[in-house]
Amino acid sequence: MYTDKVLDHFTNPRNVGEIEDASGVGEVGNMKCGDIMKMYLKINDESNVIEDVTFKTFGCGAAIATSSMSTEMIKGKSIDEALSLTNKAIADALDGLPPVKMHCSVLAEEALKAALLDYQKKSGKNLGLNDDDFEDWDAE
Amino acid sequence: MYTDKVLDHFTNPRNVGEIEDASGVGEVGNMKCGDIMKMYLKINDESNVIEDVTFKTFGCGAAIATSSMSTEMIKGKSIDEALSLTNKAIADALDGLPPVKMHCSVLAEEALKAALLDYQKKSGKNLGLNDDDFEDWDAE
Amino acid sequence: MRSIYLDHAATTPVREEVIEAMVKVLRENYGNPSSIHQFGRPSRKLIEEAREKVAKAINADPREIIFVGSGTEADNLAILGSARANKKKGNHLITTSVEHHAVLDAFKALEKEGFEVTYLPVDGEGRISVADFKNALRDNTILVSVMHANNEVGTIMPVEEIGAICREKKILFHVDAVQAVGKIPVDVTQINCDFLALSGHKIYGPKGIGVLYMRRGVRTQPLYHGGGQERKLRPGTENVPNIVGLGVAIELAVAEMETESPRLAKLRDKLIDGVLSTIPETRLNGPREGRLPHNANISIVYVEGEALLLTCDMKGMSCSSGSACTSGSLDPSHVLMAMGLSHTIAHGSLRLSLGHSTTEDDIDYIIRELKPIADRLRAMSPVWENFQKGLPIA
Amino acid sequence: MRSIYLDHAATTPVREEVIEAMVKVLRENYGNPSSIHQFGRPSRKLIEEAREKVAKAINADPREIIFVGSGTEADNLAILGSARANKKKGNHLITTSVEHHAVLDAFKALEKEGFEVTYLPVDGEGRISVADFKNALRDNTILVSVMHANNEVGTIMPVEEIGAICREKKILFHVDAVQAVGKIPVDVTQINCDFLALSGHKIYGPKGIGVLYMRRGVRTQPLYHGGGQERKLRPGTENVPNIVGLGVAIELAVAEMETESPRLAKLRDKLIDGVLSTIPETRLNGPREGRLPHNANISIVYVEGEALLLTCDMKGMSCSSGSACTSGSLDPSHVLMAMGLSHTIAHGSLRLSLGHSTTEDDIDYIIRELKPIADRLRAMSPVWENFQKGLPIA
Ligand SMILES: Cc1ncc(COP(=O)(O)O)c(C=O)c1O
Ligand SMILES: Cc1ncc(COP(=O)(O)O)c(C=O)c1O
Repeated sequence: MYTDKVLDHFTNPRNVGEIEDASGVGEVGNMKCGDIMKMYLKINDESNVIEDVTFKTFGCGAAIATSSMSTEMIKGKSIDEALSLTNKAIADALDGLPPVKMHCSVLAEEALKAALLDYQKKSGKNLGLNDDDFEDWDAE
Repeated sequence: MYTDKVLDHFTNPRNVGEIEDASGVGEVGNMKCGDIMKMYLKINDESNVIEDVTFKTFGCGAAIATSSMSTEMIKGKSIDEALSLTNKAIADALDGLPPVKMHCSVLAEEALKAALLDYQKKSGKNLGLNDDDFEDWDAE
Repeated sequence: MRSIYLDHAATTPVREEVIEAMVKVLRENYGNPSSIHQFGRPSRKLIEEAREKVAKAINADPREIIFVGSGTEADNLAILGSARANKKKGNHLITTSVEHHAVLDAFKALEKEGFEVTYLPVDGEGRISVADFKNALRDNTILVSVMHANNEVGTIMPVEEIGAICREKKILFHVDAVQAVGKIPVDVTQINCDFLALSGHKIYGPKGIGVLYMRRGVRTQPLYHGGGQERKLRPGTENVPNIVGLGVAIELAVAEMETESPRLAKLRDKLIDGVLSTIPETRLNGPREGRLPHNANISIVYVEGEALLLTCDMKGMSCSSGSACTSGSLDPSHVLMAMGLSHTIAHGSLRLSLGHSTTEDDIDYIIRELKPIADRLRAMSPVWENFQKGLPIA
Repeated sequence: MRSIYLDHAATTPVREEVIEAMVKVLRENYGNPSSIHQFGRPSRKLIEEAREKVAKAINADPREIIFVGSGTEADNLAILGSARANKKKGNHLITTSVEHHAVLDAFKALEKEGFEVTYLPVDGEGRISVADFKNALRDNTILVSVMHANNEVGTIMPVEEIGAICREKKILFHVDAVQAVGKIPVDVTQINCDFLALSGHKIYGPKGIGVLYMRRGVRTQPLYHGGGQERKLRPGTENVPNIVGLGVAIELAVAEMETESPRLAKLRDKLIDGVLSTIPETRLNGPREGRLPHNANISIVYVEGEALLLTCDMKGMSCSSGSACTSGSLDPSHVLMAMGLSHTIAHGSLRLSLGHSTTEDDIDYIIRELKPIADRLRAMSPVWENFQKGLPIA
């Protein structure tokens, strides 16, 4: 059911962990649906480059693999590039996900956005992110 | 489904044929239900002994086997003995019949009774047989 | 003694390639296809590969293939399921009077649920007329079911013409192709059907496995409920070995059809001609042309089918009959009766259905052996006696 | 690398005796059991012999045994069939909240048909209470369905007590014994049930074959229609090889139970004790006593079941989980939720079900290998982080 890439990222997840003095931290998902993703960003305030990114995830194989893949896709990239990362791009980078697991890639995109929102708040920069974007997750 | 005895009587039926100057002939069954039995009796008017009996049957394995068995069971017997022959006795003598084929043994009993009824008419003796007993068959 | 199997329309031997594929699965792939571990994943893959083979064989998309437990279940899932799922659109249904009981009895059950059913009559050869069909259509007709080919007399039905009309009028069309697959080309896009049923054990595959083709976008309703298998339409742990076996069987059946069907048709014609010319008072049931290549249905008049069948069997020729006595029912085959045959003829019917193992030598043997059997039973038959004496028949 | 199959509750390997019996039938007995010729008669005989074996295994009469296509179909034939056949007598039904979907979804379907259903709650160990059951009874209760043992947590239900009450009150009682047969004694006369379902592939027999026991004199209604097979309750050409395979499997399973079940129970206890003592924050789901001998269901809290399962599988331990993510549904197992477990605990559940092939060495291996897996996933888990920091859990 999972592609080799998914299994690779699940078995050897990249960028697991916490960042002590993170520029932004985002956590999405909830225990009810069985997936919780927490993403930590270290952003260079001058260059707007994501210098480091880590995650911690409670969830299934796809949840862990999409977390891992999304961190890899944005590490060293600009905030703008990170903002334009879509769940589809994450799934594609993993050579696809089973239909029932597509929500994991959505979760990974949302975790990243949530961390960026946190950074927006902390840094005072306007990244165009909105608290409302996460209502769906809180409501669940 | 059939016992060895049924198969034996079906494969080597006893007393097949007609009797030219039969004392009584009975035919029961009809084409709709797929079984027609015709029985010929040669009865000694003095002794009331069935000296010869033959049959012709259009029908399934059980129909032929019960015809054959019933002729064997009454050959050389008295009219009274023939009158007391039941379909169950015929079936038992064949080591049993499948439930859906029990009607064949009923048919054999009825063919014999019909032949005896014919003899009753021709001989003027009262065997206690009644036309009404065969209404069921005619009606079908 | 010889032992010739002449009942391929009832069921076929399982071919060796199928047995081998099944045994491999039985030994090596016992994992539950729903399990995501290393034991389950290969089972899932095997099912999807078989699905592709079935789809290819009838020119469908793999997503349109639903594995079920038998041809009977496929017919019922199509008929009961789609009628119930679409009953708001209308309550009139059309089928034929010569369908297999798996179809007929499903319609009988729907009548009890309030549906109205038209049973199309057939001609003397067992074929419905397209004109009758058109006349039967109503504004509230929601489902039509016509068998591709008849299991008793082998008559091929005008399913493509029916299909074109149904598609145009947006009426659901089910085809029972259990007897047709592997014998004549079966192409769901050419037939324009919405459902099509087939069964493993008629094509040298395993018993206890069937397929319902269901066109994309079409709705039906499951017959029973449980796990999510087969898109919730047929729940229960999948029968992986049988699914694999069916895949192998249908692939081979369709591949070999081009050479095997003409071979069978030639043998069948020789058989029909041989019997009809050797034994007096015999007749072919069903058409000469437009019949399944392996089906010969002959009435040996004035003797009864079961007695014929049993005697043939003792001589090493195993076939079947449409006589009531075979089935334990009161009336002879509803197919023969719908064709307008008299009871006398219907009761004397013998279906000889040929297959892979049938040789020309077998056919010669049958032609030779059938006559003494008929003679012997006729000598016992009061009906034959009447016929010969010119008296009325029973 | 090791490869330990720990998912015997999902399905079992087919034992060699069964495969051999099936292959013999596949090769030699292809005749249709409904055919009366020499090819058909042995098939009929094989079915009746298997029927006797099944009857003997559950202390029933052969006439009370109906072969169907799966455990799911057996459950549905009992539940849908008998509720519909008896609806004039009342429209209230009782089952439990922890049944298999084959039962639960049948009742959901009956609710849509106008029946009222009471779903009995269970305690923290997955057991219903007889008092709750008695309270649920109404004057118009016509059918009760309680599983003999639960497929996820192995809890054995008080079916004999329920059965005695149902018999007294003349209420139909169905028992889903799919998981129980071959593990604990199953005796229909002792249970006092009217229906009982079992399935081939849980007892080292084939997939795609199930049995419905139906007490003499009791009525049900077929799920679909066709030929007269299985007393018209389950039409379609019989799956002779699978029926024979099931007969062999159940005979052996019941014969070996006396030695195999205690062996499994010992291994299971060692496994439970080993895991619970080695890995912190773990718990046993279901009871210590009164559970199936081969079932260990353990939650490794703060990690998710599918991730656990996949990692275990990579280390050669193939099991299953009650986490939502395994099934693609949103909520974790309805069984674990009905037992009142938190989502956190339910999502971390792992079902290890042992079987014939399981050795003590395997158990040692599992105990040894499970801890590093748990550690590794917990190191990745934000929930474990919160737990360790004393923060609220998500
Ligand atoms: C308790 C229970 N009932 C019913 C079933 C359904 O059986 P089958 O897979 O044969 O349809 C299963 C297994 O899947 C089960 O564990
Ligand atoms: C035309 C037709 N439809 C349906 C069936 C039923 O198929 P199965 O025996 O697989 O249930 C058969 C064969 O028995 C058949 O010949």
